[in-house]
Amino acid sequence: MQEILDQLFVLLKAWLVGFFPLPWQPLVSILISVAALILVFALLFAVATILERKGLGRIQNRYGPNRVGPCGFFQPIADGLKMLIKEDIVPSGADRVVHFLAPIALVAPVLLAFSVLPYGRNMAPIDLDAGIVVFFAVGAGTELAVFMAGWSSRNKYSLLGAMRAIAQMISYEVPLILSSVTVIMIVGSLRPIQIVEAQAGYQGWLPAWHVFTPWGLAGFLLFAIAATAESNRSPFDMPEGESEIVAGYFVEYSGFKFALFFMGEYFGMFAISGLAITLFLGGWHAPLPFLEKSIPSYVWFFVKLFGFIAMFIWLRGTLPRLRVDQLMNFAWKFVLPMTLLNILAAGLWRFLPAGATRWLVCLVILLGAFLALGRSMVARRKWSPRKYRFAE
Amino acid sequence: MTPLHQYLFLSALLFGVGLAGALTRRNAIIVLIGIELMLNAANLNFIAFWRFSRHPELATGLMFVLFSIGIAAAEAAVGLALIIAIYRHYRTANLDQFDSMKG
Amino acid sequence: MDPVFAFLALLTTAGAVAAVSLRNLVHCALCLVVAFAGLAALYLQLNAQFIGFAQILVYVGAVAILIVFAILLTRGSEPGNQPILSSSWQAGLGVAVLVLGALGVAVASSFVRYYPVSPAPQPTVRELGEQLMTNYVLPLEVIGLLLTAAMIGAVIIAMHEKQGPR
Amino acid sequence: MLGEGIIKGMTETARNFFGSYIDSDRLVTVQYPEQRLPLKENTRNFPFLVHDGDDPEKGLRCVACKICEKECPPQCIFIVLERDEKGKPQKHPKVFDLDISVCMSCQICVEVCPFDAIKMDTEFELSHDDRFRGLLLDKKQLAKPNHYYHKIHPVEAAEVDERLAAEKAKAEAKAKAAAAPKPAAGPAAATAGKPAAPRQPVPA
Amino acid sequence: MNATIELEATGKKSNFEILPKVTPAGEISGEFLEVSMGPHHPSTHGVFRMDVTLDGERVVKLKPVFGYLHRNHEKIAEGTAYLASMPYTDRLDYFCSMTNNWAYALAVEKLAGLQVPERAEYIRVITAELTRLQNHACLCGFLLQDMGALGTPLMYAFREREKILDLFEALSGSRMMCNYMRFGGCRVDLSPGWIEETKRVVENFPRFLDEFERLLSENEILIARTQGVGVLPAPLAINASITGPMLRASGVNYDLRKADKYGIYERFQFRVPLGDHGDVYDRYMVRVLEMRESLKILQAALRDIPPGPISDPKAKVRNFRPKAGEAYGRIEAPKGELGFYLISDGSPNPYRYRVRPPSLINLTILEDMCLGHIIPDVVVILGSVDIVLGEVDR
Repeated sequence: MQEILDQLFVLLKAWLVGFFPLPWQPLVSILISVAALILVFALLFAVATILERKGLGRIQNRYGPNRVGPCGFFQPIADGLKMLIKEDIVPSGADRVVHFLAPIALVAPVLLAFSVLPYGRNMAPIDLDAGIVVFFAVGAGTELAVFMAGWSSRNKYSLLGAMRAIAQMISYEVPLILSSVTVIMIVGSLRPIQIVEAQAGYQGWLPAWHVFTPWGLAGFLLFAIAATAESNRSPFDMPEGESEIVAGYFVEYSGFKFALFFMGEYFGMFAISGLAITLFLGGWHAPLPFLEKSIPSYVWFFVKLFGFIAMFIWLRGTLPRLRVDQLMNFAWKFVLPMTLLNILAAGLWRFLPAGATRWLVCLVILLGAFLALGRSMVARRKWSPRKYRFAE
Repeated sequence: MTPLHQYLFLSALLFGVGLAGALTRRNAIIVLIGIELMLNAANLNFIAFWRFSRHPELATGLMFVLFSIGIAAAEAAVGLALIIAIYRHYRTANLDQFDSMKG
Repeated sequence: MDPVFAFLALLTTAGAVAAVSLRNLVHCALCLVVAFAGLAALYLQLNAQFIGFAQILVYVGAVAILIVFAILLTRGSEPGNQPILSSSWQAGLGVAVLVLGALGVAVASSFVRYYPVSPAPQPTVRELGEQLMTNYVLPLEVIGLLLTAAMIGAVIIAMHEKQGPR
Repeated sequence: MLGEGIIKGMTETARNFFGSYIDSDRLVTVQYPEQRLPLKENTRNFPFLVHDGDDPEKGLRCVACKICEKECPPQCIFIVLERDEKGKPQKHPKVFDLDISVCMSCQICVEVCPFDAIKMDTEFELSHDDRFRGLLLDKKQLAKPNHYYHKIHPVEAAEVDERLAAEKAKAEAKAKAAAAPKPAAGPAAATAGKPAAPRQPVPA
Repeated sequence: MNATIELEATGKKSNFEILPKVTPAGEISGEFLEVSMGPHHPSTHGVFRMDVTLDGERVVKLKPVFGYLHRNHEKIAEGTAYLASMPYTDRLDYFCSMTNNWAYALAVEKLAGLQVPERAEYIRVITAELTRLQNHACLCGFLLQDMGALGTPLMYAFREREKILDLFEALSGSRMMCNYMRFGGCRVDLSPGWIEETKRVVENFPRFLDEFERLLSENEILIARTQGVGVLPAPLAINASITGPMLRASGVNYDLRKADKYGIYERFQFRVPLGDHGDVYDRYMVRVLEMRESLKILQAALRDIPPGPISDPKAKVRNFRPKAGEAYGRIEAPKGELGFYLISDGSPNPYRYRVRPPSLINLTILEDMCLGHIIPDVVVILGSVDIVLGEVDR
């Protein structure tokens, strides 16, 4: 029974595909996967927006949207309707074709990135040998879309925002890739499914996820930092930076085009969270051995995904934004050296005998590097809390 | 399956287009774009020959393309840096005006 | 002709032609991206999966962005009504047509027209990596050195002469 | 250590997140149209005219002395004195218009009124789709009975009534003492010229 | 990076003001970009414009442009009675109407020689310090909002401000446009229970301050964004006649509550926090520490407030004609020295009426603080100045 529940969607798809003649079957199978992906993630987008707004509201001691539907949960529908019927404004000096294509060019690659993630046992839409590379390749496509949007709007703020966004995305792509290289090194494969399978099993109660190793934890944290920057979320949301450059590259977008940008950003966030889950958090594996069989695998994937979304919301509700040059400094002078050292640590981990020694060696390298780099970042500018004097 | 010579024709066409662009346009950046196109045409040839070779497991063509992509990235970076440096000096990216040897 | 190939070939060629012929430089760069993406799809069709995605990663993600930045950095003060073709464009076009003709004739007359279609190879990334680390380790190191040198060189060339980088 | 302050801040927001479910002191929002906060005794919004009795036309305390019109800082009050056929002033406003799109709720008209005729209302749901006529209140819209005044400002209204009653009694006594050559002038004459006394301090 | 745009496709002229950057030797070495921030930019705290000239993203010139909210306040006041200007002063710095009222009442009292009863003085101190609390709390929230903290600190500040505004409503009938002070006293007495309610708010306020400080004061991002940014050296601050927390953050011990001892401030024990660096972080922290000192004053004032009349019986509401003369009344408003200068010619209207708005005068130094910083810093520096456009433009 639990087996069937676990494989429910796989069986469902096989059953549906079975209605078609044999030569059509591969195509139909892909189409079903595509439809399912778009449906699931569009729904997740709606849920994530309402969760974000309500969560932020609670963090700020407000209710958040609570008027449309039960507890305000139909708010995304109302928002979507509003976006659809809003006037689509194109600035008079804009490059109309590029202005039109930019939101599409943003959303399409992100949807492609969804296709390589394994969502559950036997539930990867496409099983590619170079799956992780695909992910980063399509991620590179979004940079161009951002440039198209910023450049075509003929607005200083949007151009500044696009420039910032591209600079930021390129800078953080390097640590993003380098921090996932550790996992690829250890597993010895770029196949997402194989990476997930490598994290199966338990050591006592502790699952064999990469995040429970020193290099994995460091890699995960660095990956999370880079992912936050890559998906333009607070505290790295300079490209939008509404208090500085108004809204960045999509200042001049309205109506459904704006909604597409919004959606693209959320999809990017989901995709990169999905990758982090695949690489470090054991993909669709359950956190505890006895839950492995009783709860379907895809549930675990989405539970972890929601955990990520909650984390992003929490960060957004707490932190102010970094400055654009500090962001670059942080990328090149802290995150990048840390990822490089992390690769070293992962290599040592691979070749040292299992036991306390390799734990100790890895921990010393990583903690030492963290303390030294952190100290040097702060000390150079003399950043510290201050004491104040008082006049009576 | 598309036969090999069609890939080769396409590659020749791309090479021609790139060459025409590199030789006829005034803007240094378009010239660079033309060069990139020619490089890519060559890459397509490598891949096509690898695909139709008797020993694809040797992966020689793939390796060549991999290295060529790496070199292309370096070439683009240096080329564009040169263009920007020249632009700073002459205030133009127009090749016809880079006619002085004096710095 | 295979329809998928025809479509990709058309897309790539159109992108390439537009990239070298449009007046607006940013449009040129964007069309170049189309050509690169078409080529990547062609690589995928030729079973070179890793190379295809690397092509997108490097060309679309890096080279195109570099070109776009260079365009924005160099187009500040140029009037928009200058001729786009160089003074010696007839000669250049002639050379290009000659080369294209020669290549076309060479391909058309060579034996590759009758080359048999071999079964699709399935190179795994792992095999590529092993090749890189065994047979091609020297080229790999040289490429690494070259990239480092290029990076340093590019930074030095593009740096402001008097005031250092920020 | 780098990141310490950030973690501190994160715990603080987490505390607020969960606290907003438990602690009503944190979640102070009131769901407005369904839930309303009780209005404070002193709350003021726009002025209204008090009338005694049930007839808003006859019972108006206003005598059209135009002091409020003169003292109003943004000049949002417009008064025309009623005159009978012979042109004799009637101590009654013929027109009393108040433009609440101009009024800034400063309460100075209330302070300067010697007759306790104009008071501050607490009604704030005044939105209107006609932005010129809809926000220009005339005499009929402004006139509200004394018991309404008692309802919105109970303490203040009680004081005013007490004072008015005392003054009336005093005036009547005075009129009686003067052997009444003419009928009692009523509260209007008795209190004319006297500035509205500040209310008696309430011990805190 | 130079932001330029390609507009050949449309055939239209660029609306980007790009100026050549000329080295001392006369060579063109780059380009300047002029960006007009405001008047509808989201973080200019109202309708305020800064014409910024950028080298890359670095500010080389900044021209503040204001007057979009000019309401002719001073001239209107010269045409109306003394009392009728009181509600207009509410609208100067619409965050702190109580202190505005007080400053104006102080000037008129000096002019007319009115005595303020003891109880009214206490009420004035209490309301002014409450105003300072809510103004500083909100300013810190706005500052963090400008840094992109998505309103969380601002919402916490507003939660506390709400309680103080409720107190003001119970006292004066209005939450923001209090119009509460009168010449020679206050308009109405405290309503029953108001003191207890205020005591409760004051008791709970430190909890909010602790929360606020835990949330922010050690936050690495906040420190990185504010320390060393927008430094205002003390001599410059004095020369530019900067007042208020901005001046004290630069290390100058100048607080009118101590220096002028207006009202009954000499009765209270409180300290004046001083910064040593004069940067945005000091301005932020000085305000946080000032809130703690204000709480001390409030506790003492709420404890000691005596019963008695609240208004000078000599003060008239109508036909108020101070004798000819001039007077300058000033107080330490939350934003700095707020002064009213009045000349009377014996008529019911002031002959001359002049406001010394701290926001405007503190804003004059903006360019000096911003030069060499980048756009995100400009926004933060502007946020740390603490302006309200109602007061800047008047």
